[in-house]
Amino acid sequence: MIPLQTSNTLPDWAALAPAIILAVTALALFLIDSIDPNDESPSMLAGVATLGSVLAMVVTGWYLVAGTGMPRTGGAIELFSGQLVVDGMSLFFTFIFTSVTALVCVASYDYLSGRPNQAEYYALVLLAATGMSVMASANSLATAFVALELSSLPSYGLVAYLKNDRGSVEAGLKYFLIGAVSSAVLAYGISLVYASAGVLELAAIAEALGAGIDNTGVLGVGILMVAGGFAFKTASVPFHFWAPEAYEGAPAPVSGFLSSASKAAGFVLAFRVFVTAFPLDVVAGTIDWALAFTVLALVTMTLGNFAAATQDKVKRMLAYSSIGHAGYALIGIAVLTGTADQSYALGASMLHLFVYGFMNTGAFLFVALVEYWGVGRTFEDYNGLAKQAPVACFAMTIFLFSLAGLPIGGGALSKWALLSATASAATLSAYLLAAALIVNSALSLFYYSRVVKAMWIEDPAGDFEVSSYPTGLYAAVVGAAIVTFLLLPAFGVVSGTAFDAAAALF
Amino acid sequence: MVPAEYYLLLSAAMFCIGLFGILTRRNALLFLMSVELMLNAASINLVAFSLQWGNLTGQVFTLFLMALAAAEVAIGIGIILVLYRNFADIDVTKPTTMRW
Amino acid sequence: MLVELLIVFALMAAGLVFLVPDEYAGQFAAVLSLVPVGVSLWMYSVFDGTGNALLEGGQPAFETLANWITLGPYAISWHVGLDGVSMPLVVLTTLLTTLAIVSAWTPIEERESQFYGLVLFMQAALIGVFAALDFLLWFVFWEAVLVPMYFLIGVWGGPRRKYAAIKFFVYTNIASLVLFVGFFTLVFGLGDSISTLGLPAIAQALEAGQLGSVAGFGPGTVKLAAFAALFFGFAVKVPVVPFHTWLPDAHVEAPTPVSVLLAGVLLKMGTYALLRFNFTMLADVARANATLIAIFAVVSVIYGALLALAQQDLKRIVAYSSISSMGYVILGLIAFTPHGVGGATFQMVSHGLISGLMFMAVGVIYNETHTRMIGDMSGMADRMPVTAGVFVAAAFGYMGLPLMSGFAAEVLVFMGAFQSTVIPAAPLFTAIAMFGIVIVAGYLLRAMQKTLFGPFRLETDYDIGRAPLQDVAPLFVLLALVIALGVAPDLFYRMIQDAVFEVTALGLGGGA
Amino acid sequence: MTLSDTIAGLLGLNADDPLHFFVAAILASAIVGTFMLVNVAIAGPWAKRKITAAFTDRIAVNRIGPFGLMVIVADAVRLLSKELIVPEKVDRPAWDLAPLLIAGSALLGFAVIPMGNGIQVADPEVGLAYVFAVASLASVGLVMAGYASNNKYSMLGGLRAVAQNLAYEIPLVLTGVSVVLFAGTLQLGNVDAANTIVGAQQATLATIGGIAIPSWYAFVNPFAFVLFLVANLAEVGRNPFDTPEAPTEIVAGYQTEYSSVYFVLMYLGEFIHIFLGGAIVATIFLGGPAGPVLPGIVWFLIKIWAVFLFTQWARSALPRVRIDQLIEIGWKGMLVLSFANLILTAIIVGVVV
Amino acid sequence: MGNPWIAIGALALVGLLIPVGMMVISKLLRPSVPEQGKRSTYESGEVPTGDTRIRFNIQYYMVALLFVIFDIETVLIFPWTVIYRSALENGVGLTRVLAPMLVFVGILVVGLGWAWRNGAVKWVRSPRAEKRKDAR
Repeated sequence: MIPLQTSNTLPDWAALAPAIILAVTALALFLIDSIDPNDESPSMLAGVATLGSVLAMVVTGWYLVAGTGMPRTGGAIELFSGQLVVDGMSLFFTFIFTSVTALVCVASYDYLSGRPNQAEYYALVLLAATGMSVMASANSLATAFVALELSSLPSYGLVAYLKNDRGSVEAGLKYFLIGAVSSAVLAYGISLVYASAGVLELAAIAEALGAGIDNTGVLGVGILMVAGGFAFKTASVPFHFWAPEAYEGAPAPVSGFLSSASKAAGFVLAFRVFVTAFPLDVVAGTIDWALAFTVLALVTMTLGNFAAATQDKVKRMLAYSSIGHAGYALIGIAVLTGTADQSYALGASMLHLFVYGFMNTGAFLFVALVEYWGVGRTFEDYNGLAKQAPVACFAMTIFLFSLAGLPIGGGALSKWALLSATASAATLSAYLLAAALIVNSALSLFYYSRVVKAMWIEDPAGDFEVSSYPTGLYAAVVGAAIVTFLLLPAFGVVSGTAFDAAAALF
Repeated sequence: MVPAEYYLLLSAAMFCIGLFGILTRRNALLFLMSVELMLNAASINLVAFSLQWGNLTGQVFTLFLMALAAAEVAIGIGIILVLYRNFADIDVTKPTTMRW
Repeated sequence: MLVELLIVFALMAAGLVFLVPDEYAGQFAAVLSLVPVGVSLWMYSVFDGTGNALLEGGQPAFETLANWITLGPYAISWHVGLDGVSMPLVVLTTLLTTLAIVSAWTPIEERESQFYGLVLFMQAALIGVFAALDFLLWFVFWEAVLVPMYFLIGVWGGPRRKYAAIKFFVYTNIASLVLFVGFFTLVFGLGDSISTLGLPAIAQALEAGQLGSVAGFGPGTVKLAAFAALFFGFAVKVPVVPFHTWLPDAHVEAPTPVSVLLAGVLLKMGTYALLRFNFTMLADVARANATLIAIFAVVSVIYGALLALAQQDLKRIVAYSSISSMGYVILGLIAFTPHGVGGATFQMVSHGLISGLMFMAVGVIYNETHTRMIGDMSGMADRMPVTAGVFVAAAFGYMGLPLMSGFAAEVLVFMGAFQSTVIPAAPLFTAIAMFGIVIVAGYLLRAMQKTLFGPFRLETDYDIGRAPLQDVAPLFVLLALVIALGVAPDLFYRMIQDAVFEVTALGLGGGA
Repeated sequence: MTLSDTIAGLLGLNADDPLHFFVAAILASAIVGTFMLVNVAIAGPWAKRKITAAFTDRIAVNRIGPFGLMVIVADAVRLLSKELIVPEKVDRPAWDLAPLLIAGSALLGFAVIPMGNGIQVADPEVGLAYVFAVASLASVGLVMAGYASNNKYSMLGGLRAVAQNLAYEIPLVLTGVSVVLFAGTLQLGNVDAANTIVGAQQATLATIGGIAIPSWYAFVNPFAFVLFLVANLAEVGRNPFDTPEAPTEIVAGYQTEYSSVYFVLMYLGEFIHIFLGGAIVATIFLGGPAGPVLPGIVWFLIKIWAVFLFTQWARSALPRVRIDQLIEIGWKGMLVLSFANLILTAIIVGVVV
Repeated sequence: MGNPWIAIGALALVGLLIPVGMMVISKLLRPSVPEQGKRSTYESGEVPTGDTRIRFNIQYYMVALLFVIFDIETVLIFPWTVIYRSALENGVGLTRVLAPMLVFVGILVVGLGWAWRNGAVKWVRSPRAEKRKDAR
């Protein structure tokens, strides 16, 4: 039973309500489309999709407030014989997914106007969101894999959604190819872990491995391969090649969706799997994955930021910077070396992903807005945009500076939390991470401010007229900006939940 | 009973063949087939060790793997189809609208 | 609650002004900005803080302490309060903002509502910087100042505004980063001995000698490294030679009202932070490296003045002279005598007023002539007698004419520095610094003589007339304040003395 | 006790030794294979012509041997000694492999079919899944043949064959597994093995007038039986679902370019398939090789020949559907009905048990 | 009892040997008179034109995709049907055994309905419907 603040109690399976609502909404969209496939009322579709995701978000928020699955109300809720688990962490991430989904659905209303197959678009977004929220709850490698695929497969379709646009198709192809390979690698990794442990439930794996590891080589390769599979989802090195292509070619709302929600989903899985199934003290003799993640984090953030600094297209710059942010978030598992305040480090990563969910989605939605206006894609094309659309540009400025870590949005505090997490680990590799975080943040400020400069300071090169101000896109962009800004003063509201949720994992 | 190492070797060989195919083939369909080979390598492991450990977890997961592989192919073929429509080719190295 | 009222009101005013149509934005912003002026003056009148807010025994006025967030082992609070150092600076901020807004009515002709909104936003952040007593809160405000400044220079600036804005942004952000890292080295060195990022707690923990080692480095090294990082971070902001190169560009390219704020308030952020962090928390390190710091100070004074001597652009002259003046502040601070530190703090306020006055005067002339080059014009006094008169008065204030605030400040600084036991060969350093005054007189007199006096000469295709009242009025207000402070320095000096006395004791070895 | 085991026992071989058992199984397979080939030989060149002739009021082959039976031998010799013409630009390995695959895969299905009197090569636990799996292998052969022939008729035929097989495969399997809901196992088993599909059908369903009606699934769930028969008809490509060959539209579909022994193999494969379909129907719906008085093998023959006759009747009596009708019947009719059947069966089983 | 899969392998071998044997026999019997004319593919007696590897109706592809989805679903239905009865007999409630499969099939049916309405299984589309689809 889920104890709630109200007097009534709900059955256990209701803990999965957010995922169920998302899935049902997706099916409802299919049904609506089936009633009249040629119907041209996108508002119905966008409305249902938004309603579903907002409902899921509200329910998640309610659970978070009520303490569903958290230690204070009796601990994690295990469902289907421990295949799925609902606890603070899963709800926390589900909240990220649902809110990003809601933003994307609202924004897509305008972005998609006049395009075919809208119902499919919304349905795929919601199915992917379902997959993500199941990923957050996955408590076994089997459900983890299935959920990961459930979120990946619709994403491939979404990226290639503009099927007459060569860029979109190319992006979809590359995303799919690398996704397929990495899922094969992940599957093989899981099979090797199964070979060593004989079980797939996370806690049971740790138990089995704790009892003695026969074949350390097989297990080590398996763990590395599992890590590789997660690296794909989080767009970290070495499976990051798809990210710039996919984010650039995809419709911009989809880019925002993938680069924030999908990435966060990869992270929640990585957190849970590595903390629960492969505790460092158990697999210490086999493989030091904390070291592996340290290297990955260093390479990822440096590569992402340096590549972003050399781009001349805004969307691609955001794509690379999103790789850089994956590197930051990886710090959370890279510093779990025992001396660190582990739940704090993990919580810091969660917080960063939370803030990132809003600011990055917002930034991509702004790009969507620009695409909607038909302005070009390079930095120069953004010149003087602020004269025509000051409100949207103001929002974009908040996103970008928050991404860079200036205290104008929640991004500064989450980066600070990451920084102090590295310091609390107090090892050489952690200090290295801290240094890399600082240097990369400084570098990122450089390229983010190029956009700001273009929008506000430069004079427009050609003359274009912003003719319309699409309500949906504006609402989403401004909404994301408000949340990003509010996360600065109201950071405490979120951080307590995050740290509690992280602590429950250890 | 066949020793577990044999299965491991077989699956590793299959996985490597798939990997080799991915690295060398430029045809998107062959690429897909190579991926399927890798997934099947995983399935072999799972089934073999399901027998070894005496539980059904591995076999059940294999069923899921099959389903997912099929879904992946369905999506993949769709993408390859639009690829062909846009580029008149299914060579994965051809589309270079964006810088790699 | 008054500090919050100031900040929140300024923020809301900024938001309102953003939404007002361009035609009324200036007037609207000016009216709104009068409220903070009134509030801050009232706060000044009821000020009851004692001692230094950071140190034991200090009791800041208008203090609020509320928990904001808890990150790991540290509680981060909304902790604000004003003591004798920050109160004058807050008053300075509110006053200068209003005057800057009024003086912007003439030169700013596009995107007005955004301009005034940003100015008000910056005001909120500035008040926050001076009032914050929690490190992270302080840092949030500190960074929040930079963002509107970047736009103010970049959007409304002169021909090379983009370059200047970027340069400003990059310099100050790198500085922020370094000081951030420096400070956190300290925090981690303190380890479990602090449970909050409140500045008083940290200062007192440092004083109690609870600094541990970080990454294998001993407390001494950590302290020195942190000091160096913080010093660098603030030195860029002040600026201290050789970290000053962003300043002339920013000043020259910024529109006049922005220059006023930049020189008048933003530079004081640097010296204020130096006083708070380097010379209060880490006073012992400062004392140990007094020679080096004094050299920085003196070099800033002389080098800045010499550069000013070589400039043709009026704004550039004032900009370099600001560097020079800030050198006095550093010198006064490192002296660690009551007069030295107090004088330095008083110089912050005084320079804020005088440099604001100078920039405004230059701006008024520029509004009419559209040039700032000394060689382009002469005999401006013929056409703009009132402006010229104010300009001359301001220049004398800068040179340290008695009965002007600059005189009081500089005398105090020199007295303090001369008596200093901390600086070795204090008289020598003081003497060299005093020589700076001579150079100041040199370049200011040269500039005035060439532009204001002599026969009128300026090629324009329109008549140069008197400046409008709205341009001149702020000049008079500022001049009046400069004279008032010169006649009665105790208006501020007493509370400053009260606040910095403890610091002096620390510098002389009272602390750890 | 499968035929392989019996033979191993007769020869004194150790069934647990893989090599010994393999030898025995080869013999068993040869017996079963020959048996089925004989059936096909009778059905293909002779019975089919006779039946069609009867429907169209003609006299068919009657010159050689009694009832013209020797035409089987004559036709075999004639076809085998024809020249093999390889058309231009055929995709060679695929073109050669297709007949092998079609003929071989059909035979493979008989491995698990209990034919009565202990004639059954093997009886794995997943027999039903296995038989569905190998039965659908032929689709691959068809598309290979159609694609490799470099002929537009063949290409169309191959595509149609695949589209049709795909469309009806799912109703077929779904209906097939609805039987499993009753039996609770996938093992086809035998008449005397209780917990198998065939064994479970031997129980008495009801007694009408002193005659015990066995619980053949055709009686238990006639709806499924009808669905299965129809789907099976489509699977083996007989009228009204013979669009892949459709002589009046696309000559002979995928087999247009085949001659000589390749043609024989294609033809053979088709007929083995028809019999395999019959065998599956007999096994899972008609109680397998069970019946009163006569021995099991005879009943088995009766049942598969009955299904064969049914297909031949359909061939002569029913018009061919168009390809679009075929697809719509498959996806919109059969699939929905088979889902309904599955759910209904599950509910019925749930209520009864 | 021997391993049934060995027996099946044996049958596979036999199933391969029989057609191969027939091929060999035929090879020995049949004549070979190569001639260019008779190697051309059959197009009702006309000279063949064009290539065979042309683009064909997209519907074949749609059907194949549908099949992939529904065929895989049978893979997941198989295990359920096997345990269904014994689960019921061992006292597991009907809802617990049946409801998950109803949900599963329900999702599939929604998918089928959607595909149906969107013309995935419709072989011929009327030009008017096509035009309407293009127009939006």
